[in-house]
Amino acid sequence: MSAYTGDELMEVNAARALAGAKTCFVGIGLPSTAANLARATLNPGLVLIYESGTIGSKPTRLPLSIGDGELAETADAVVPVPEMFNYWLQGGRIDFGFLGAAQVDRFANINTTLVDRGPDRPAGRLPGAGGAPEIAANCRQVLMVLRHSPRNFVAKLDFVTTLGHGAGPQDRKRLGMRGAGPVAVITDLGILRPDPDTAELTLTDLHPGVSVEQIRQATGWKLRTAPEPRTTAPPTEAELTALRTLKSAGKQGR
Amino acid sequence: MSAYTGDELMEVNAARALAGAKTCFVGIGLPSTAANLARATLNPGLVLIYESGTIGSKPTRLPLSIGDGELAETADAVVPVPEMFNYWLQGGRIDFGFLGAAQVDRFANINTTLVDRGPDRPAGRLPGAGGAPEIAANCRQVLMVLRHSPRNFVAKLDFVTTLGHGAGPQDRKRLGMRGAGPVAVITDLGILRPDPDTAELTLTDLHPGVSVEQIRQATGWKLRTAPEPRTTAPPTEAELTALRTLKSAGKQGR
Amino acid sequence: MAEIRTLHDAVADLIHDGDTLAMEGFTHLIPYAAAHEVIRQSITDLTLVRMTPDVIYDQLIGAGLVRKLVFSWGGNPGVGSLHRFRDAVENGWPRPLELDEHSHAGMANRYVAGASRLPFAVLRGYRGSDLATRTDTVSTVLCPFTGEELAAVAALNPDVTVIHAQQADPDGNVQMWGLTGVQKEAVLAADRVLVTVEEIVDSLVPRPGGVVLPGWVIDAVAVVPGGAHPSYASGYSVRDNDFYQAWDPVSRDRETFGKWLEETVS
Amino acid sequence: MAEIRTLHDAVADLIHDGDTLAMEGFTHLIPYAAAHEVIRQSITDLTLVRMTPDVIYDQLIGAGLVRKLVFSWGGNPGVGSLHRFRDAVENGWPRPLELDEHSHAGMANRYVAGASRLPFAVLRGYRGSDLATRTDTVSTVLCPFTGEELAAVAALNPDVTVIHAQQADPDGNVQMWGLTGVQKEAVLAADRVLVTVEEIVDSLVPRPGGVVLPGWVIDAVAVVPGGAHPSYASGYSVRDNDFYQAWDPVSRDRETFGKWLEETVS
Repeated sequence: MSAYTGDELMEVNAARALAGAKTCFVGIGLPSTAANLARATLNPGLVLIYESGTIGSKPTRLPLSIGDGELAETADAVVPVPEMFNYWLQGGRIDFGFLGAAQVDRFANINTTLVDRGPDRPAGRLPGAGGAPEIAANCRQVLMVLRHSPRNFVAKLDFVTTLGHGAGPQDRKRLGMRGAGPVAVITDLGILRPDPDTAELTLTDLHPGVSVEQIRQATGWKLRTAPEPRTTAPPTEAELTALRTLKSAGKQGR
Repeated sequence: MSAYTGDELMEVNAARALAGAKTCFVGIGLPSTAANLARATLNPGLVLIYESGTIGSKPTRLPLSIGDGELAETADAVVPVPEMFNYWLQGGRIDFGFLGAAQVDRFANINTTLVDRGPDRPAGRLPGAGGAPEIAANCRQVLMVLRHSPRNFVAKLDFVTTLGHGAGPQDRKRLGMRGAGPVAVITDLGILRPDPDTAELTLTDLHPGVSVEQIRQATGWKLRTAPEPRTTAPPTEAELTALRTLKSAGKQGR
Repeated sequence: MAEIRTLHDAVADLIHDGDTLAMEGFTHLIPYAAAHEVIRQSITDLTLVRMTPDVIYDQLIGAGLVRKLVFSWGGNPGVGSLHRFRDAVENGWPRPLELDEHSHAGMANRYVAGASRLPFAVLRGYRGSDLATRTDTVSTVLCPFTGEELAAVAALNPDVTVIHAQQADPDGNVQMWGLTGVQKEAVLAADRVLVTVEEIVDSLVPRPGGVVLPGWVIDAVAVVPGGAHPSYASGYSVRDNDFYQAWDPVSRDRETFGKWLEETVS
Repeated sequence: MAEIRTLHDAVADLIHDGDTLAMEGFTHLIPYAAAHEVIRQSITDLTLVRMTPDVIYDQLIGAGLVRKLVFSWGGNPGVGSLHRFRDAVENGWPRPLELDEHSHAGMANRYVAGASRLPFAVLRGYRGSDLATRTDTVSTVLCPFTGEELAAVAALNPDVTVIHAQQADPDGNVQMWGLTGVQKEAVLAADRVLVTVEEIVDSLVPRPGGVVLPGWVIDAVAVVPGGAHPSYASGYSVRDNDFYQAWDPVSRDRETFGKWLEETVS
């Protein structure tokens, strides 16, 4: 068995979360890596949808941007951006939305807009919302993938760009949101899932060799742990090979 | 000079009304005949737009329906029907709307929905609105073409399908309509135009050989006449040839 | 994912008595064969939706299967009246026909709202028209920014939409081209979708003007060459204008129509 | 009808100080050459509109020409931050930058409303997000049929929209294909339109996925082969991903950026 990195653990487990998914609205970066790895391994029929307008893209290498030519050339259909957001995303056609984040809080709310850097410095500017608010609102379920650190997993967001579960299980219903919201946050240390009763993110899975204490240290709030957290299966040789092939093809493609 | 029919007078004068027009939203039937004749004679650059989604159709024969294949095959662009109505028509892109009518009243309001056939009979059912209400609302100007008879030119519509000038010059403004509304009604006897002060349809042009009295007899309200009504120029040989060629090609095409 | 099925089985499984059914196609690609299968299976009490209920709906209405019609222009294009439609509206024969009547712009936007899963759409329309006084699916909204009043139309979400397209691939992905009207919206607004196609091809080659609908938004595909006749499928057939002309005398008389129905459809 | 003009003359005539300017293209077909001409002509006090103000707007912002940015995602796609954008927002350098910030769905619908000449559009969006609290172009409307509350966004109608396309014909009709993003809406929403193209061809041959804009909705067409670089024009070039990577160090430092601007654009 090859050695593997924390990032690879994260990417492999993010891909596994798409087992059985039919359609996935894919953000660029880690979500795109995960979704393409899922297609290359356990879910070859997965329909990848990018906000640039491509439905059913089958890239052979990781795209650098959501508008790389290969995404359009290999797609089943290319549609205008307004149609993508109105008919396909808002139309409730898409199983999973896959998002990254700069900050996430205990209810899986997301900040990608700005970070407070203390009283003497201006807030740090991030890219902003992109498609995330409506992806999180309108996909049937939402997956998130990001690296685990106290800087990313914070007690209070500096800005709520995208609603996850608000302040508890009633909030999505109260706001009339139709999708179930975030169902898993996959990191380089483990997997957090919302508690069915409180919607609070709870540690349910640790990656091999990671301790509960280590994850608590990397989380900016007092993280709750499931009664018997599981350990994720180590990456298989096939998963690692597929992942590394995708990535090196992506680099060569540049 | 050939002999010509009343219908041909109507069609030739309807085509002439498109001199200088850039774009025309074309209803099927007489409006389509007029618009295609305009392209074949005095306005070869006229852009014909059909509600089936074709922009810049250049049919060589009169289409039987707004969805004939030739309209799409010869078009500069074919767009979905919602786009046609929202971006192109409602977007205020189109100079002239060209409409037919079953009934028209003195303010150029239009009925294409139903006709009262007396107390003992059910109302006679007509096709309905189609694109007309929004064509009349959103084109910069509206032309109408229909045969002149007391049955068609009525004191009171049985149903207002499409607003022309309402009950006078203020009504379009009050309703926030952006186009100028009907500017001419071309018939087999002459041409009526709204009075600039009252918006009431007024006889401004007679076709050759037609008397004011004859038109009054064919109009269901007390028709006002411009101080010095003009006489339209007789159809030229070129106009008649073009018209008859279009029509016979249309018949052969069936 | 779309299943490739026989027309009989697809219609039997997807279309039920009492359904709201949209059969779209703007002059081009009208799904006549599917309508005839509905007649053969006597699926009834339908609410039919269609911008231009031309001859296809004249046949369904004359066959007595229709309770209500949602539409914006009901004529035989380029020919004249729809006599079976008129007979139902004017005389209640063979049964009364309830109407929900709109303009084309209104109907198109009702489908757009349906496909977008919004409850309504906004347009500049219906102003000064008596249409709005006879339906409960037209209202108004105020722009929250300018205060301007605009028309609102209620979303259309048919139980079933049926369209005809040129091609499908073995996975049930569909491509149509030429005039594609409001078909994408009608498909995406519906709960269930049946597509009849001219043929199944090994794989769809993108065409100029082509609209591709992925198989996962379609329930069933049925291969019915010529399934749009007397309408047409660009690249496969031309519009049978003679049929539309000939329909006028056939449909004018109840008995002649009945004979046509018996001989041609059943 | 579109006039075929030089890029210099078209930009000089169509884009003015203080304009609201949209340069669209979703990763593909981004009109970089036109942006550089704006920099050369020092057209300033601009309100820039764009869903994804990536490197093209980083350059205009860094050049000090931009007063306000209307957008939904401001990053260097696949690479990281836009440093000139960040410097303007965080430090007001070279001048303060006002923001009107949205989601992609909101921006797309703002263009749709603009192209439709409606004052607003309706969507299921912005719920629970702080975005709505910081802009006056997001509000709510109630559905007049169901009572449901939905988000409303104000229409976007730029003074000028600039896009890049593959081909025009001598009459200024334009065809683009591949990812066509929100360009049709941005064009139809604007008062004035400039299209840069890879080439003029004798006549446009319809392409799969082709979007044709008739010349009568365009003011000027300028022939600028490679005018989308480092973005790309499908069929003519590929995305220069190395440029996007290399932009990071160039833009990180004010002086390095200034040197780049002087050497490359001026």
